[in-house]
Amino acid sequence: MKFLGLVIAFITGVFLVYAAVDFPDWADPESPASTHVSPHFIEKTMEETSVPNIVTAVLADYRTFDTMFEATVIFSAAVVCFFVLRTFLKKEEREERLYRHVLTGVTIRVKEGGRIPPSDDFERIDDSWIPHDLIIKTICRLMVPFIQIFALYVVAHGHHSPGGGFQGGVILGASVIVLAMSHDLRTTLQRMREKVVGILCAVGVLLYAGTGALCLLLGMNFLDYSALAPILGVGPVTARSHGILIVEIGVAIAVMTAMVWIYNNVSSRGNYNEGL
Amino acid sequence: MSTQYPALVVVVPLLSAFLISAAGWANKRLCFPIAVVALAISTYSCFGLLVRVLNEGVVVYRWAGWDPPWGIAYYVDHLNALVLTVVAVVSLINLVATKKSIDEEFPDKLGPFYSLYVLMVTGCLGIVATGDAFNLYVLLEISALTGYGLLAMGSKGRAPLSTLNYLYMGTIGACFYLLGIGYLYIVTGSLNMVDIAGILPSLYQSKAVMAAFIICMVGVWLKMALFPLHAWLPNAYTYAPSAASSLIAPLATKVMIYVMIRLILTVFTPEFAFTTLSVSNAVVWLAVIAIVVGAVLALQERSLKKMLTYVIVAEVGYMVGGAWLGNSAGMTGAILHIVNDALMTLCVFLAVGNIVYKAKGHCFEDLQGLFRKMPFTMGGFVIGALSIIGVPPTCGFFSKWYLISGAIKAGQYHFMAALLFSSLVCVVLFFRIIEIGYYEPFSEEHGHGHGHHQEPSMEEAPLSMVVPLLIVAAGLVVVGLYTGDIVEHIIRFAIPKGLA
Amino acid sequence: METVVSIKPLLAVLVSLLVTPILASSRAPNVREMWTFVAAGVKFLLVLSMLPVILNGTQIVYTVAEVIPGAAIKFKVDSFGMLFALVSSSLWIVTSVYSIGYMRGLKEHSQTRYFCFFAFALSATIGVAFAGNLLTMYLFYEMLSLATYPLVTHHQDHEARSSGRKYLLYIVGTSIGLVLPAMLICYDLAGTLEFGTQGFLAGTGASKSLMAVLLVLLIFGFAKAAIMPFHSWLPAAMVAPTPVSALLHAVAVVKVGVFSVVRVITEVFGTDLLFSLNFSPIILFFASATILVGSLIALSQDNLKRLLAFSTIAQLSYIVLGVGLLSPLGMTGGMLHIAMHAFGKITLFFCAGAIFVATGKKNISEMIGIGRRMPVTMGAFFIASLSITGVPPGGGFISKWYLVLGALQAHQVAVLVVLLVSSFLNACYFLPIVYKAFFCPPKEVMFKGGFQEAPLFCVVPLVITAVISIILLLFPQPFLQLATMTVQGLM
Amino acid sequence: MTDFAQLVVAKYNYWIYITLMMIGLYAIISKNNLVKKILGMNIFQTAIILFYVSIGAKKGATIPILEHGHGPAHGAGSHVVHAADYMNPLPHVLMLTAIVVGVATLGVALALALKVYRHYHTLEEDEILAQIRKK
Repeated sequence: MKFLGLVIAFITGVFLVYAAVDFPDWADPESPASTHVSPHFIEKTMEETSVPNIVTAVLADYRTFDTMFEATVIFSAAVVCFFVLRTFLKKEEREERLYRHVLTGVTIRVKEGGRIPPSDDFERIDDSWIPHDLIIKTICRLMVPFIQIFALYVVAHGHHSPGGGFQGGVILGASVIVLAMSHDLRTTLQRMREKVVGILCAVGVLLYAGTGALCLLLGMNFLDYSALAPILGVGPVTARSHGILIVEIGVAIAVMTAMVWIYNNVSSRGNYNEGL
Repeated sequence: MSTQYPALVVVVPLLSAFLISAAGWANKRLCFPIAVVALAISTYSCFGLLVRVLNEGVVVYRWAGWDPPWGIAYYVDHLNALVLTVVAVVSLINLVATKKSIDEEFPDKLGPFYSLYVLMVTGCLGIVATGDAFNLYVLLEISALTGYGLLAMGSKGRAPLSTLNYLYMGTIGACFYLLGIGYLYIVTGSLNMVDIAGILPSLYQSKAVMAAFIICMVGVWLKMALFPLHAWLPNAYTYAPSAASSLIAPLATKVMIYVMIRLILTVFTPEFAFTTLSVSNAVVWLAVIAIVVGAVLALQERSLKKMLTYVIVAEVGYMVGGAWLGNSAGMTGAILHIVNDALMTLCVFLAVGNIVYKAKGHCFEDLQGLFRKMPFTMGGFVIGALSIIGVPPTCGFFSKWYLISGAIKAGQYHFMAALLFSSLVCVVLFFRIIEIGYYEPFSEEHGHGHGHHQEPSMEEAPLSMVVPLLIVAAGLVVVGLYTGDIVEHIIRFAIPKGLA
Repeated sequence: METVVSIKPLLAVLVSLLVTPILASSRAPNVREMWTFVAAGVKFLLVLSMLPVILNGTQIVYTVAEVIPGAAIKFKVDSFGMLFALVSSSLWIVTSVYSIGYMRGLKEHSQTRYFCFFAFALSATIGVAFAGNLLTMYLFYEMLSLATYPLVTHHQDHEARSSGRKYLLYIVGTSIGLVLPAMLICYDLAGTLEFGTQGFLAGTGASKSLMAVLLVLLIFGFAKAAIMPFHSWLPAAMVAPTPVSALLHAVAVVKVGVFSVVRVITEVFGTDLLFSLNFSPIILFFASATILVGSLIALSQDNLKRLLAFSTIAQLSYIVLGVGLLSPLGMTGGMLHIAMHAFGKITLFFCAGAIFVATGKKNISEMIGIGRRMPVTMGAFFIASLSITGVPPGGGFISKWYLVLGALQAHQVAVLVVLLVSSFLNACYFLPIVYKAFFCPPKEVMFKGGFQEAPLFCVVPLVITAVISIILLLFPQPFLQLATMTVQGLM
Repeated sequence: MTDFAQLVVAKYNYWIYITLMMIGLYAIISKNNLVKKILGMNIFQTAIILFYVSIGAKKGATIPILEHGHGPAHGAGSHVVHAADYMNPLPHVLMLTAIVVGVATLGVALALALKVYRHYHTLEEDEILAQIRKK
């Protein structure tokens, strides 16, 4: 197999090198890629969409149809992870469980059919439980709000600087994952329930596709944001800019929740215990 | 509304996927109706679109209102419209037919299942409809990712493993396609298929274009499981849940064949593919080998489902070979076979689904006496089998007819021989199954003189599974009888005039 | 030639299909069998209603679907197709009666399935008879192969399984492996598959060697004609219940094969083309060899049904031989032999079945003296074997007479010899059976008990067919007229 | 010789991506460990992303964000924009999509690998195959 791999990789490489000779040089301003379609984007974006960040404009307006499916890809990845990994333990109540008394650090074992301790002072733990490091815990908790504010900035400022829904969404998701890693999965799940994650993920993409459908219902083509002009009370060009913002928000929600969802399932192998 | 048909075809299932996923958390019983309604609307739109294309010719839909090549546009012509309709119909029928088995297999994951199902269909529909090379890649990945999810939920252990292998291969295939598109982009500066086709003729001698073509083709062959790149397919389909395999087996490979034909016909033009590059003969030989190997490997299998997956490998050879014969009869055969093979694969896989549902297995031993127990299911299976063998008036015969007559016209007699060989092997394959199902496990003292023995009672699958199967089976014959119309009014227009 | 468009041929094909669901759903045997009769009767009447039109020299055509340009699914009723349809649809009625007697007499299992596929097989047979082009003929030919599989393997035991395999291997294997490519090459050459009295291959300008290959592929490809070496499915298929053997393997299936071969000779190639290419000897050689070898093997058989099977193989080649002579009288004789042999052979099979039902005997050596117990059956057997041998008062005399005349007309002395030798052989294997049955003292105890025939349902049909065999000698119309009309059209 | 050297230097981006891609392809085919294969797959994808992004480069151009676009005062079209001044935005857009696809694939692949591990308690392919054969 090793030899076969070498041969295939080598043949592919030689073939690609052979073809690459015909390519334009690196960063050649006269290359077809730089002269055929892209100049239109660079020169017309501002007047057609009033978004200075051309990448955002192309991403969320000219090629917004692609981007909608991009968001869908991440959504489907999250759903697949959930679908493949998640195990619903119906018999959980009948299994042995461990509880830890937070104040004293005493751990008790509840045997099959036993009752859960009534007090709030007990927290559920796994048998592989390791005490959390206080410093990491505290610092992470402190960082989370800042991370999230930055993420919102990235989402909102995507029109003018590098950023947008995907980037902002990933940062938002990271904030939650940081929490999950520094504490444990159960803590995060208490703040952001599985159901909420699942529904928000769908809602995020739905916001995107729904905007498109709204344009369609308003009589224009799917995702043609200029149809939103009468609703938003602005001109068609500005409406495009606003439309981009709406879908970016949708993307941000979807990406954040998808990241969290994937993390939840993969880190706990689908049984939603402590996680990593 | 009719101007929005191209949008509705894709968008309605897409939206419904999110709704289903959200609804799955609230009330699981909502998922199925939403999916059915969405796919029904999509199917209706496909038919509407087909009618429009028949009346008006190519339908262009500009997404977000931008003109191509800057925005993304759909160019729906006869070829797209036909395949779209087939994809939509197949997925709708399969959805209805497999409800019971889905309910049984994933009682607590209905939401994600239907969501993925509908997304998979959306991906396939999008691939077929789109006129943008990069958009095709994204949709390819959607249908692939959701497909992995659906396939992985079959038998424990084997299913995830073989799906993971499929994932490696599928990702490489998609990446190759992406790379090929990158090559095209670097020499043309465009991603729009029609635009690229307009620029390419002056570049036919470029090595980059040749490389782009070959890389795209290799990618697509990987995804359609053309021999020798087929290794992922049999296991992935065999160990999958029935509902998933009966959706993916008819659609995934066929959609990729559509992509190949689209690349040849629209993006690179047949002239380039068949004349400038002199690889047609080699590809036809490859197809011949694929057919023979698929057939022979199918003979070795002792599991019905796995046997059928090797038949798919052989069928891929049919279509690839037909398309690469380089004449209009072969191309007609390949396109017609996309339609027919999708339907007949659906038919046999639905039958297998019913058998698995009742007999709890798909090995040969599980099939004994099935004609008595499940006469309607087996009836449907037999019709599907006859179509795969190529017995008139089922549709499989007519596509084979065009393929063979294309082979004769092109002088590629080895392709004709391979087709006949695989037909004969299919006779053996399917009659072996039929024989096992026909003869009862108890064989002594049977026959005359014992007329009043207790006949085992019928244990047919539920009506909601049998009726769709029979509809598909009847559809095989109906499509067969309407072959003339399909070729005359649709496929003829899908083939460029230049093709002899 | 004048043509009329009418849906009747399609109806005639479909009428037995239409009762199939009723057969399948019905659990009451009487209702089921009533439907069989209704279907058989309606089918016969439909065929009969087209007879006057055909006798007027008109053709009936009906196109179902234009599936491939130049090769539609199309029905064409001409005199030759009519001849065959008339034979098979009329014999279905008789066989239905016989089936009831036989199947009930033996308390067979799965009778519903049996009647269902029987109807299905008849549909396909009529479809072949009325096929307007090679594609349609192929379609119904395949349909017949598949419909008869459950009938052949009715007993569902090991013997049935291996015979069924052999049956399918030969029949489906040849049709896909030989006929299909030949048909496609024809289509590629001519651009059409329409039957025409001149043959659609005439004027395509294909080389002689290609034509020879096509001829061989098509003649052997329709392996139901059982031309050697593609004959051994036929004895194997005798494991089927006797009514199946009777109708399907003496009338429908094998005659469909021969019919197809005749169509190939007359309307795919055309007599003129074959004559100019001088291909007649090829056909004559294979046919003669089959006749002689088949008859010789029949001589050595002890199992009555197997004997009849080999006799059938030989007799089928008479038809091919007659048409292969390419002389008007020979062709008339060959076509007429379809009808004459059908009535004779079905009687023989009925007799074999009746003997089996009444006594459980299958072998000739066990039938010594059986004439005392079953005189009616054996009487019919005698008449039918005379007909097959070609001796009056059997109707087979006429067709053999024409064949002999045709051989003389074509100056084929060798063929004449073959015909005479084989007639002698026919007599050799049939007459001893009759002689021993009536004139030798019975060895078996059960034959001494006096007159005891099979059930009435079994005996009446065989008497009817035997009587018809005699009547056909005196009044060979309309078969003779149809055959001569066909030949006139071709020449 | 100098021509050749020039060729090599002028198209260096392609050589890098091809090398990366060969590494990825080799890993995917040859590695025995399922997760290593996933890594190979990712390297493969990254190579292609690199290739695309390098297409977008343009000598003497800046990032594709219009300099004069900030603030509503300038409004649309107040400055003439020259295509030569900005890099090609399209490959970036495309690769944003491809990256997301890559991440999604990675997530699914890991989920599947986990599931395989849960069943076979190993990720070495030959050991898994041995287990399957044993049954």
